[in-house]
Amino acid sequence: MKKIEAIIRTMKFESVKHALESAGFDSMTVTEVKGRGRQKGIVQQWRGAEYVVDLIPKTKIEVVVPDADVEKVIDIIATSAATGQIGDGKIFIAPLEDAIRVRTRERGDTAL
Amino acid sequence: MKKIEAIIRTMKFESVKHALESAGFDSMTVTEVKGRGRQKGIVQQWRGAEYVVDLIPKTKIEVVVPDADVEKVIDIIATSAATGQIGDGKIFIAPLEDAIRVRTRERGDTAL
Amino acid sequence: MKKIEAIIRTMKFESVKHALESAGFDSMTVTEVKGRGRQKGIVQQWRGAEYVVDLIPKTKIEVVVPDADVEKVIDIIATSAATGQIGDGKIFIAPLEDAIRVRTRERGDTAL
Amino acid sequence: MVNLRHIHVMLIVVLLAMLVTPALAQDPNGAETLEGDPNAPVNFAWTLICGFLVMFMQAGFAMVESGLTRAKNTANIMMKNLADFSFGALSYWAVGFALMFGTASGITGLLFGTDGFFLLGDAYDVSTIELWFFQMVFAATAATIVSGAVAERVKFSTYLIASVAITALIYPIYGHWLWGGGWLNAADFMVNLGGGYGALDFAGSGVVHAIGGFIGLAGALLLGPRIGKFRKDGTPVAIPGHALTFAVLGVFILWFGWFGFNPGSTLAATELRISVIAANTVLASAAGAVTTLFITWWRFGKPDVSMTGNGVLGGLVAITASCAWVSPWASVVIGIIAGIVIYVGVWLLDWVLHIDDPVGAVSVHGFNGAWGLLALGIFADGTYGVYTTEGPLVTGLLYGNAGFLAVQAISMVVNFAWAFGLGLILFAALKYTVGIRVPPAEEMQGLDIGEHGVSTYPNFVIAEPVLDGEKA
Amino acid sequence: MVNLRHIHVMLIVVLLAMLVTPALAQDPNGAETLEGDPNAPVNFAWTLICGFLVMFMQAGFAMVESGLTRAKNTANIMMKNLADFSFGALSYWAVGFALMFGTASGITGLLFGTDGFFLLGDAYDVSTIELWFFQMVFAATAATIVSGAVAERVKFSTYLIASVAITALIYPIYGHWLWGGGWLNAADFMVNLGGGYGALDFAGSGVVHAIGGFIGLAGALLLGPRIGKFRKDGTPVAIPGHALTFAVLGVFILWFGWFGFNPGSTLAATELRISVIAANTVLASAAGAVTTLFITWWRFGKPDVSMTGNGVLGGLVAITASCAWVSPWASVVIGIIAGIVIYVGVWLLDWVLHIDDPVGAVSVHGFNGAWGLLALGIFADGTYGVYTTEGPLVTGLLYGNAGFLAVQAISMVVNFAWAFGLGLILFAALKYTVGIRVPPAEEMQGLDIGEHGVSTYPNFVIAEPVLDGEKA
Amino acid sequence: MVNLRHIHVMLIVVLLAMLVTPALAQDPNGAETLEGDPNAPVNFAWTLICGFLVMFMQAGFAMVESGLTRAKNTANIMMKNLADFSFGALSYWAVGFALMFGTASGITGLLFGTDGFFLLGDAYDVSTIELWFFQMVFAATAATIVSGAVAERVKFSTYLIASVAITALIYPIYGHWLWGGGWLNAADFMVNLGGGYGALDFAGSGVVHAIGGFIGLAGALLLGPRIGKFRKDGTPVAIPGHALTFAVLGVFILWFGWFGFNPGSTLAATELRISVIAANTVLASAAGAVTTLFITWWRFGKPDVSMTGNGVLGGLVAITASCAWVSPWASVVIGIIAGIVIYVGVWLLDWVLHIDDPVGAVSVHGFNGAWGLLALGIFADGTYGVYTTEGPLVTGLLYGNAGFLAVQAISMVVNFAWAFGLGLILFAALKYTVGIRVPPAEEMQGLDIGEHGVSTYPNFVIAEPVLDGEKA
Ligand SMILES: Nc1ncnc2c1ncn2[C@@H]1O[C@H](COP(=O)(O)OP(=O)(O)O)[C@@H](O)[C@H]1O
Ligand SMILES: Nc1ncnc2c1ncn2[C@@H]1O[C@H](COP(=O)(O)OP(=O)(O)O)[C@@H](O)[C@H]1O
Ligand SMILES: Nc1ncnc2c1ncn2[C@@H]1O[C@H](COP(=O)(O)OP(=O)(O)O)[C@@H](O)[C@H]1O
Repeated sequence: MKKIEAIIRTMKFESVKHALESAGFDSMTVTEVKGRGRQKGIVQQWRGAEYVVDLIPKTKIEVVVPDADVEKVIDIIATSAATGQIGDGKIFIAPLEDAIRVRTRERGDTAL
Repeated sequence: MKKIEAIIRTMKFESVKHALESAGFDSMTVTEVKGRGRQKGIVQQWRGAEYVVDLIPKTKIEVVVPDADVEKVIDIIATSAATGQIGDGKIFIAPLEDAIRVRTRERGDTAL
Repeated sequence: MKKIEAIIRTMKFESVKHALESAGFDSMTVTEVKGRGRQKGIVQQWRGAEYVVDLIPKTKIEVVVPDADVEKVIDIIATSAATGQIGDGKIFIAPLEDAIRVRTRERGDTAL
Repeated sequence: MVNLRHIHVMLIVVLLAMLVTPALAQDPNGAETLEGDPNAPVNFAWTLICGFLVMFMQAGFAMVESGLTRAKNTANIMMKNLADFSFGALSYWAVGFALMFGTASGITGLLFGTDGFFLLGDAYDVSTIELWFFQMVFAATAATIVSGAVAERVKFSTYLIASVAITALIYPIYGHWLWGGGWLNAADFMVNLGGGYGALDFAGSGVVHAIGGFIGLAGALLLGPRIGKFRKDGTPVAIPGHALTFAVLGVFILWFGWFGFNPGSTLAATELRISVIAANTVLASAAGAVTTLFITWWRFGKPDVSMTGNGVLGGLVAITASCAWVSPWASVVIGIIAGIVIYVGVWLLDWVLHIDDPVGAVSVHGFNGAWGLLALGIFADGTYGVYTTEGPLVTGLLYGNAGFLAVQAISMVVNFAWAFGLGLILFAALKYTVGIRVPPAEEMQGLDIGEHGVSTYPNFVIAEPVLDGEKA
Repeated sequence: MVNLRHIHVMLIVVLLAMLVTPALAQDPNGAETLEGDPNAPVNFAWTLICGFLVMFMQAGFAMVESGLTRAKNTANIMMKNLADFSFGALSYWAVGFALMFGTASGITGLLFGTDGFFLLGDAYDVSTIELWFFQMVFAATAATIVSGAVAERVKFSTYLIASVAITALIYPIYGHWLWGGGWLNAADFMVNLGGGYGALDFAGSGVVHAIGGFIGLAGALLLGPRIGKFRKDGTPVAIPGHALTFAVLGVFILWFGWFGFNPGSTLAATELRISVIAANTVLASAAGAVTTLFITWWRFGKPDVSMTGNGVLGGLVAITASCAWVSPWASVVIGIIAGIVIYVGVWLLDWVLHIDDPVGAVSVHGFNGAWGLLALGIFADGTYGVYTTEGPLVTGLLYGNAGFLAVQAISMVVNFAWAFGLGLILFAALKYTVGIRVPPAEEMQGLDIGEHGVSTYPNFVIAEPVLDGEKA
Repeated sequence: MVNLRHIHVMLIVVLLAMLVTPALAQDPNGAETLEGDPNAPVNFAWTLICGFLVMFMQAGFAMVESGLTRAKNTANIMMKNLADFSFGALSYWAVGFALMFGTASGITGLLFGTDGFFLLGDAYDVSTIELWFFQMVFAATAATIVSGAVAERVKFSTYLIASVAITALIYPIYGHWLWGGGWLNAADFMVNLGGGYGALDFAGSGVVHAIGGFIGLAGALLLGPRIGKFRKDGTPVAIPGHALTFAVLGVFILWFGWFGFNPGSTLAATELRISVIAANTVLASAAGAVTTLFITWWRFGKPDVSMTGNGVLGGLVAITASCAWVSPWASVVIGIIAGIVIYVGVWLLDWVLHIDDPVGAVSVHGFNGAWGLLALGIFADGTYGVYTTEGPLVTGLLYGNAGFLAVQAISMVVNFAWAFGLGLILFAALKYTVGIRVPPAEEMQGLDIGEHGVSTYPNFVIAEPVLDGEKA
């Protein structure tokens, strides 16, 4: 079981969600984050002083899947989140040891 | 050392927190997230158009504990977060390699 | 490849960010969280009733780095986030199996 | 029997408008009224503009109430405020005004009026409608006060019914007793006891505010507290409001509108006493604010913002009955006591009675409304008459007229009995028929979703603060 | 040819001010005006204070518009509202007022005025400037209505140009036809058909609101819908506004300001009809709100807050033309129909025409403005004359004057043709030259960053709700 | 020696009220005043309603100040605004009014007044109290201006002391010099130099705004900048405000209230010049907004919202001194220059003086207040006299009276010296006794927690934007 954690453009979120859905990956957890990678900040101004908001609002999607589905999910996200411009984001793959469904106490892959 | 990451109903948070507290697990990190699993979205309306908010506000609790305590914490959360209805949430268990307390630079289980 | 997850004082964030930057670690993901460890809550009042906001707003920084850089980053964060008072925060080290840059599909350390 | 000399001047306005035009029973375009009274333009302009300011207080109530409650209930609160003004205007047009200011002879006239429904017939007259407009915005104020006390748990549909009952029946009948020639003001025994005039209430500490506040008290009592408001041992838990910015903006809007409420209640700019009324209004409110600020600083260690806002409003409510009849220094005293009443009132409800009044409506409008009625009986200084510069001039206890304080005390007791009593009956009747409270799950999730299917702040990440409720 | 007897009273005010002072063509300090008219102070005070209230409606428009749109565009919306009042005041000073109320003889005078530019020369006169002030705040209102219909996608620079064109040209010329002695009001054939008076519009259902609403319709049409507003099959997708608190606060502010708008349009407190006007204004709006509340409850299952707010405004717009000429019960009827018009209008744009009007400006101001013109032709009850208590008294269909309804229908059609037509030309001209819409990437990111380089809420974590758009 | 002919009309009002009633030294109910002056009702109504609008500006100040600062300090800012109006009303009642408008003979009378404390004795009079009310809301305005300049770091307790000192002493004494018969306005040498009248300031560009702005400058200077406002090399860092929606709402509220401020300062609707005053007020503010909009567009690449809001306010402040004495075109010019002053002022403080004024109070009220005094000396066109249509008519440089510009320049210098000087003394005295600044840790965490133990927005996830401060 792996946790796939993707940090994507907020405005691409809708299409990533749809792409995952269509492939049967309905479950996910989403967080509003701010981030910085290669992408430069946005220049803003306040009463004449320019400043760089150098952490850009991004959306983090976490999807937990059985090992077998990992590559599929990576591919779906990478495809649907891409614009080709700097700032498209990253996907991280982390190992998980177990998952528990609170309602039923099922564990392991069946809990996903 | 493991990180226990539970995604629960926002309105159950208070009771989970108290349950953890009572068992001596005071430390935690909490994030407002939105999520989707088996639970259907909430139908809302805006000027006559109905729409589904299909990512429901949830609360994510992260608790890092020594290996020995993992099952205990899982049990506490699963018990106190449950309503028996769809949408009760999930608990994920991830391995952690180390923890450092910033103030003292203690490491490992003693840093928790 | 490791994920370094630091939960620090919100008001120390600026200096942590600068310290990481100076050492060449530009990339990061930041989330507003609330947390509790050893630090007591803040006593507030509302119309005469005192209450404790016992989860204090904190900032979570996630930085993914190759294994070789882990200790360096821990040191930078621990140094720049410290005040010596209770509530300075924690750093957790988690294993990651892979990283993918969405734009280029590069994988592994080169994707960071 | 009605002692005609003492009937409230407002009634006189109506009567005059009808009497001076014997050929035509009404004057819908105003030509004859103007001919009969060259001061009519300035008095109409004054009364209407002041009425507009009172109408704007609705925005203030909406802001205070939403600011002091949680984000998940905000749309519901805004909707309640939109609705109670709208339903209130229509109810007062259909029924309320006729009961309050209609004419009726004999005993009936001491209890309620019986003509002017739907502003039909003779009521289609510029003077009558001027009075209607000013009184309608007052009626809507009484209704909207209740909204705050029952916030965050009342069913929207039931709230609408209660709101209509208030503006159509409960408020106007009591209002008739004070302002429409009814018994509290005009019955012989009251006039004799008062020393030439019965119970008075210049702009409605009692008629508007205490009525609203005590109906709200009944509602809050029968609804029960919000989930989580009290621990099992009865100690109150703080449920912080979602935006003090809105709450204080609301206080400022109400403060502004109150200058229509009080000075406008002369219904005439030819009563130059309006300047004193305005000054008394601001002095009492300032004193109320300063007092609450210092009390909360002393008791809680830090000055409390939302309570200080309540202190402003408490001072305003308290001075409303007496603003035309007392001097500036007395207004300051009345305001100081109002600030104390706020503090004690909030404490009483929270710690002793365990009644959950999310915005402090009962203390602000109920308790201070009652205090305002008494204060008039104490401080009236004999410089001004009954809505006129002519005698009898109104004097209170400090100026040798203890009887008038007695009259005011009777008025206060009747006010409480009527408002709280009918409030209990109304909410109990609703509770055991249609139900008055949303289900617990809806309350937890918020009334915005439950009652209106909408989120007020969809572009913001919303969180509830995690409270421990007990001092560390 | 102009039938002088029927020229709009406002023009008369101007003329009088000029005529009564033959030695001095103007009276910039008011001494002579005062001597000539002892009622001038109360009328000036009334008109100016009402004008101040109308000015404050700008805040209401800004709040409604920002509350009903997304957080990422809020600064842009506030800026548009600051700008259109500022540019509007200057354009109306430089050009608009002269076209609207300037004098001109013969045929030209039926079309537009030709003097008074920059308030220079004879226009430097207390009466003329009083009129200018009151009319300027009206002109700015017409302009700001458009802002809502084109929100969340229009280029700021282009918006400024459109705004100036509206207050300098489109609005004043049409306004002249109704209020400045132009053909709709004063041409012989209109006067004859109307039975003694041509087309009327007491405070501007047509002149201000429908003009603004239909220009907005043209703008929204040519801009196209916001990204994501309609699915490929044309079904609309909800794009919830970011803060209903602001939206409803805005409704209350507009409601308050409307009491300047309607009663103030007598330009004289000596017209005691102002009380009836105020009452009609509140009754129609309350009826509009209640109607929309119940319709949405019935159709959507739950009462809708933002639509109910629109219901208030729709009732206000609809009564604006007729507020001085109808009776209270008729106002309620007019308001009920206004509420229905709101519901049908929003549905029509969303589901049939697929035009994206984020805040409902077209239904509130356009459709209800048109309804208001007709309603006057139906319900005018013959109790009041043309801005005066003297005859001819204005009567409509229900009181036997079908001709006047015909006149009003003509006025309505002309209004639509002028506003929508010129609106199309204006926005088309801009579209094919400077461009009217921000690039898609900017629209997605928000106009705050794109147009002004700023975030409205930098201290809040901002999120867009994740919508599915179809019922589960 | 006082030249009685030139004493400010406001004083005359007071005196008259006292003189026309020789038998009774005061008229607390207004009957005699009414008998003596049939225009009293319209003038009272006008003055009071305008005063209500000015009172409402408090809400505007609270909104602008909170909108332009961070969410963690919002409750503190709202509380400061509640408190300064409340403490201000009481101080002005107790002390300020007597110093400003009390009578005193000889040299003392040129410096300050000595009777009317607590509105006791003869001051219990409808005319005196009318004047008190209108002047009290002005005094509170001066105090609240300071709040913005010292925001986000001043200790609440100390702020209260400063606020009382301003409304009780600093403001009224300077006010006496201009409006109470003091030396700037009435000393022989000033009157002679001015050509028949001494220094003038119609509604308070100097008396209210520059006084407030320059005291604020002193406060901001002695407090030092907020943590993080300037880099080590002195370059300013942007600290964006938390809600432009509130800031612009505040601008609209202030704009609205200003129509009470300026036209109301005639204290009489019988001065028909009020229409010109209203028009000048709106034209200058519009010109200020448009100018700032274009300057920021040109300099920063995009039009800046908060600066444009300041442009509105700068135009309003600048026209305040001269609004009754200049023509519309001159108002536009004054407004344009005011917009430039805003831009230059903000730049000066940020980049040259390194003084941290979070909301632009110094540029808006201080610099433009000073400009307003000069502008009067330049553009006064001789159409209107000293608060009366009778002569001497006021003319400035462009109309041949260079002496009057000199008088105004003196007035401006004295204004700056008095306000900035006493401001320095006041804040220095506080700094070295009770302390004026919260500890750094409290400032970082926010004054809401530190001073009031509360969070303004507990239901929202709060974040500070992460700024780099230097262009990428
Ligand atoms: N090494 C990293 N550690 C943590 N988060 C990262 C890392 N690299 C990127 N991110 C996150 O991913 C987001 C997008 O990355 P960015 O580098 O801007 O895109 P790209 O990969 O196209 O260059 C960043 O805003 C940040 O939130
Ligand atoms: N596979 C998953 N990956 C990531 N998050 C998940 C996953 N499954 C569930 N979640 C999170 O858990 C929350 C609750 O899950 P849900 O399926 O609705 O409850 P239940 O387990 O009772 O069916 C979701 O809203 C989502 O945030
Ligand atoms: N065991 C833990 N699991 C999850 N989060 C933790 C844990 N311990 C600490 N945290 C997070 O770290 C933050 C700071 O920890 P705290 O204990 O207050 O500081 P210190 O280490 O100085 O005592 C907490 O607010 C919480 O968010």
